[in-house]
Amino acid sequence: MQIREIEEEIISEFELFGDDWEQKYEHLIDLGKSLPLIEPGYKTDVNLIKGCQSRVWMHSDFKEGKMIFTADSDAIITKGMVALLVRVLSHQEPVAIVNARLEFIDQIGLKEHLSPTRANGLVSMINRMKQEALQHLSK
Amino acid sequence: MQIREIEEEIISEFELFGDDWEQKYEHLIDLGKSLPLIEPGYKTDVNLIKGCQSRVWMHSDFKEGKMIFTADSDAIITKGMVALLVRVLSHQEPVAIVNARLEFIDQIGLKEHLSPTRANGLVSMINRMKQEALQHLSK
Amino acid sequence: MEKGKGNTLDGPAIQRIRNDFPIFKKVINGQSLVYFDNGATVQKPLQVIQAIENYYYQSNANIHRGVHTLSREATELYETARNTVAAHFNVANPQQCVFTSGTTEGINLIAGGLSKAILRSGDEIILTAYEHHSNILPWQLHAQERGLKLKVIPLKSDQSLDIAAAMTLFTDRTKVLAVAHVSNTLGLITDLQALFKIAQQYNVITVVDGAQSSPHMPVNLPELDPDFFVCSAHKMYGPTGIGLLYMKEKWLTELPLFKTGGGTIKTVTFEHTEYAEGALRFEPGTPHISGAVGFAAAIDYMNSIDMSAIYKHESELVRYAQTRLLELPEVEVYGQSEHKAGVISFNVKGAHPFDVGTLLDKYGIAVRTGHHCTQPLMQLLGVQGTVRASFAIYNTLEEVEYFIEKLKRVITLVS
Amino acid sequence: MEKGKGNTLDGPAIQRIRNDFPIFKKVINGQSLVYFDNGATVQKPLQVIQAIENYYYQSNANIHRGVHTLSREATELYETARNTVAAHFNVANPQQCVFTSGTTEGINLIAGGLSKAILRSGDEIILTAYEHHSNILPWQLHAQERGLKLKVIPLKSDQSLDIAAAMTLFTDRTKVLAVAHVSNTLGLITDLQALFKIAQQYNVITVVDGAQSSPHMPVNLPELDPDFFVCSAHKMYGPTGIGLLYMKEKWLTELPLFKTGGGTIKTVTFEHTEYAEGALRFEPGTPHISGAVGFAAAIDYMNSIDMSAIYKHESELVRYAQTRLLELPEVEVYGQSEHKAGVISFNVKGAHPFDVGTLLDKYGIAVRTGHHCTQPLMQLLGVQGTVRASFAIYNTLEEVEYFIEKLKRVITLVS
Ligand SMILES: Cc1ncc(COP(=O)(O)O)c(C=O)c1O
Ligand SMILES: Cc1ncc(COP(=O)(O)O)c(C=O)c1O
Repeated sequence: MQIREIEEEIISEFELFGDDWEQKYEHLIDLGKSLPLIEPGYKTDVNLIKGCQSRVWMHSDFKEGKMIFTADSDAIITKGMVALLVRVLSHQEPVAIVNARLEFIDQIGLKEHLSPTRANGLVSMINRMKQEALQHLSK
Repeated sequence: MQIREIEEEIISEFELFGDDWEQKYEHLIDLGKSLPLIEPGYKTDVNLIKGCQSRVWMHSDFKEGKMIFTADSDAIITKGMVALLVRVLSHQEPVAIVNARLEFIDQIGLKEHLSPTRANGLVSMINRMKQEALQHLSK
Repeated sequence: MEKGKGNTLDGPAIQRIRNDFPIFKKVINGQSLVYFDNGATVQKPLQVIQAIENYYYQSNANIHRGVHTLSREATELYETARNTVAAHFNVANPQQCVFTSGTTEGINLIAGGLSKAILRSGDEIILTAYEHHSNILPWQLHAQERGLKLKVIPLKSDQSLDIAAAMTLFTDRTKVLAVAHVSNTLGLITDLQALFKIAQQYNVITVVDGAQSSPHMPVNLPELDPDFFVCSAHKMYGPTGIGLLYMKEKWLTELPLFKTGGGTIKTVTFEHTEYAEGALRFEPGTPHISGAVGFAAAIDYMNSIDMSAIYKHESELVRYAQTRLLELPEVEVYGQSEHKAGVISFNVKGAHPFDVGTLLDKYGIAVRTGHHCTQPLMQLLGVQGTVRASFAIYNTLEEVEYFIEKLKRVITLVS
Repeated sequence: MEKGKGNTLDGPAIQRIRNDFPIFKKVINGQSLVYFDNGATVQKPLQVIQAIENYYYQSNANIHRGVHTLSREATELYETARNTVAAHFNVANPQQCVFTSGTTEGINLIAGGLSKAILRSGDEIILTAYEHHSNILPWQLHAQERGLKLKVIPLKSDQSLDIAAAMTLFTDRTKVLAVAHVSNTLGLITDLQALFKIAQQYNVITVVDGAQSSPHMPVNLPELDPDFFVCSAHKMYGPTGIGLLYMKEKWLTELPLFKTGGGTIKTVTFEHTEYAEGALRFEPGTPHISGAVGFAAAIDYMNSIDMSAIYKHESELVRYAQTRLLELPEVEVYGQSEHKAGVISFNVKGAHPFDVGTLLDKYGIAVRTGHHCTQPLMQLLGVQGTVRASFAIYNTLEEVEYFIEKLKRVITLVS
């Protein structure tokens, strides 16, 4: 699936909850819980993206023209967000990743987690994902 | 004359000008100009009372149970104020000087010159006059 | 589970107080604001905001040396503010009260000044294990440069300060004891009397970080008798960018200058400067005049309620919150002493504080999460961070009740 | 005697501006206020006062690391303010803009930082003869400690900077050139281009004290290209207690820390601290958040008028005032160049500036008198002090007219 398609899918998923943020967060937390575990060997300092509070680990592979991301976080809400980002950006081509605007985050009402002043390291994570994709762009 | 009497005299003098501050200041400046000069030998660093802006020199003698003050300033308005203080406090007994409340300054509408934050050194001058009187109190 | 309303302010009194704080009209995520992040900064009453406003409307000018009316007014407001602060802490000579930009700045001025002339290589500085970074880093910076040694008073298993262990730390090389009056993370009140008794024997300079005591309890400086005491107005219902550095009279002349500039002098040539006396010596540059005015208004505001009443009210909130938190088996509370001021720190077992804080925010409850600028304490507790609820005079038992109820919901969500 | 209205703002424009400043409703000694003490601090427009108010009404919280809504809002306001300041000075990376408590603080951070690691005994620092104490004393303090040498660029007979003489001062030991962009006493604009050209040849670190340029004229930092630039919000229609320290990108990592504390770090143990990157590294403690918000509002306000228009208007006021003052044989004007920004300094021959200032105040005219924190310059001019009239965007030719008229009266009174 294309990035935009996955985004649409997620948007419909979250639309079910309407304005009920509790349900939305329950779902986000469930997504976090079901995020496939990153291989312990990848939970290294190099792969650590430090937010002021929650930490994110992120590892990427490049296979058959596509980026494969695995990731983890020590906070469950952050992990839910991480799960969404991995779902959208993993198994995509570098060019698509670099150009992704990720507007779905706004549309499902979780924009606040991406404010640059946020203490959770998610913005740095997205930047890192894009940077790593960028490295494979020229290849 | 007693301190209070001289104060009353000054108050009547200034009452003539009513609310006309220009006349009041003209008079103050005239008083400054007519202040008998301090002996040049007394214009020493020890006798210098430093305000942030204008400077005051003050010398005291103790004769026949009374304090004799002479003083000067480099600013003419300050000098006028100095002239008033010398007129009120010179040739008075130490105890009277120490107890003087100098309310006439308020009553002639020049209180602003005595605010502790004033840059002209007058408050320090009064304190110095009182201190020097205090030294002769016990004698 | 007793609410102990006896010690909290009664409903109408609290309501009157809350009406003074315009921010409580604010709605957060559809909920009215429950502000429990007072340890970070407190909200400001109208009385303070209006004092600042009035200053700019009526009297704004640069102070000192000005002969015009506005400058005189501004100077008088500024120096009156100094008097208000001095009187509040029972300090007889207002010159001992230097305005700074805050607690952190005050500690930098002390550490920087002392390290210039008084501290020598090999000298020791004693801190506690729960110090705020602002009372660690300035000492560490100078320690590295001058070869000073930092020593740390450990905590007992209940996270209170181990006074007995402190005794053994002091030596003849100990020069400074720098301690938080109240721990910003645990809320524990430091037994300064006990520590100062030892300090005195070793002739040690005492520095009190009063950032968390000054908002919550009466502080009588001559009685406490430290060499230095610092605090921040923004934690005391006052504006940002202003604080107090109190020093014993002798330090007014003996503390070397760490910073300098316009306004601090008697005479200047390019070769030599003769400095002014008193507080001005330590206040280079144009001061934060509107800040000083707001600080004084904040102090007047606190005194209009009374510091003892504030202490009682907030202690009761802490006590009640602690009792209720301890009923929850999923919750761990840190520093469970009764001797606490305004702050309570906890974690939901197995949950990241960030998650708890994020979800509480959704219910309109503002708590602080993370290391609270006390990373060494976090390392000691073996946690990444905690959730901290800290109270102010406008908080109520009902808010605590609501917080506990929502915390239970959060526990279900994250488990 | 031509009024040259062409360059000043027209009447209605000025009136609109004056309406923004509530303090002009004030009556001083029965007269409406003529405020010519703008070099010391300027008055604040409603837009700035309200921005501060709104911050306290709506968004007050401590910034950074906070997960709750208010803290996020406050952080965003604070960082947006940084962006606004950066954009105003045409700085691409806002991290290069560090908030300080003012110009003096900024110079202390630079001088203190450089003297820690970069300046060595025997190194030279070049200043001008008209520096403000705040750009002398911090260098002097460290010069004494580290064995640095201060050298002074002299003035020509017309009190403008002697660039030719400056050339001869630079040597291989010269490490820093620290100069006022505009002299606060004389109003003269320093020829930075000429100075920087020499400085570059000797690889000298350049520090610009922009306290008096930033309020009066457009300043494009990348174009000017100093290593450091400092200014104060309170002179730029902003609040007290906040200022800017701009530094070239490399200094963000290379300038040693002079102060430290909470908020500046990545990790802390008692033994070692890993510092954060960017501006935060230099902003220990809770920042003056409301101050930053007010500073940004002030910058927006100035830009709504336009810096070039401000410069033109004020230059015309200076030109007109100077022309009129020179008509009075009793008056001596200092620094009679045309290349001036916002400030004019003079004396009534034979009269003490204190007397002149005191009497002008009686007519509702606020001027500054004294040494203006430039005692070395006073020694050079051979005077105790001067009377300084300094202008802002709300001043008018009519006010200058009124001032000249009353000055004539004052001359009669004191003669
Ligand atoms: C040229 C100059 N430098 C430095 C300063 C000091 O600024 P502040 O008092 O805001 O720190 C001033 C203002 O007084 C100034 O005019
Ligand atoms: C105990 C303690 N010390 C120091 C500080 C630093 O205060 P400020 O940030 O106002 O400088 C704080 C507040 O954050 C604190 O709680």
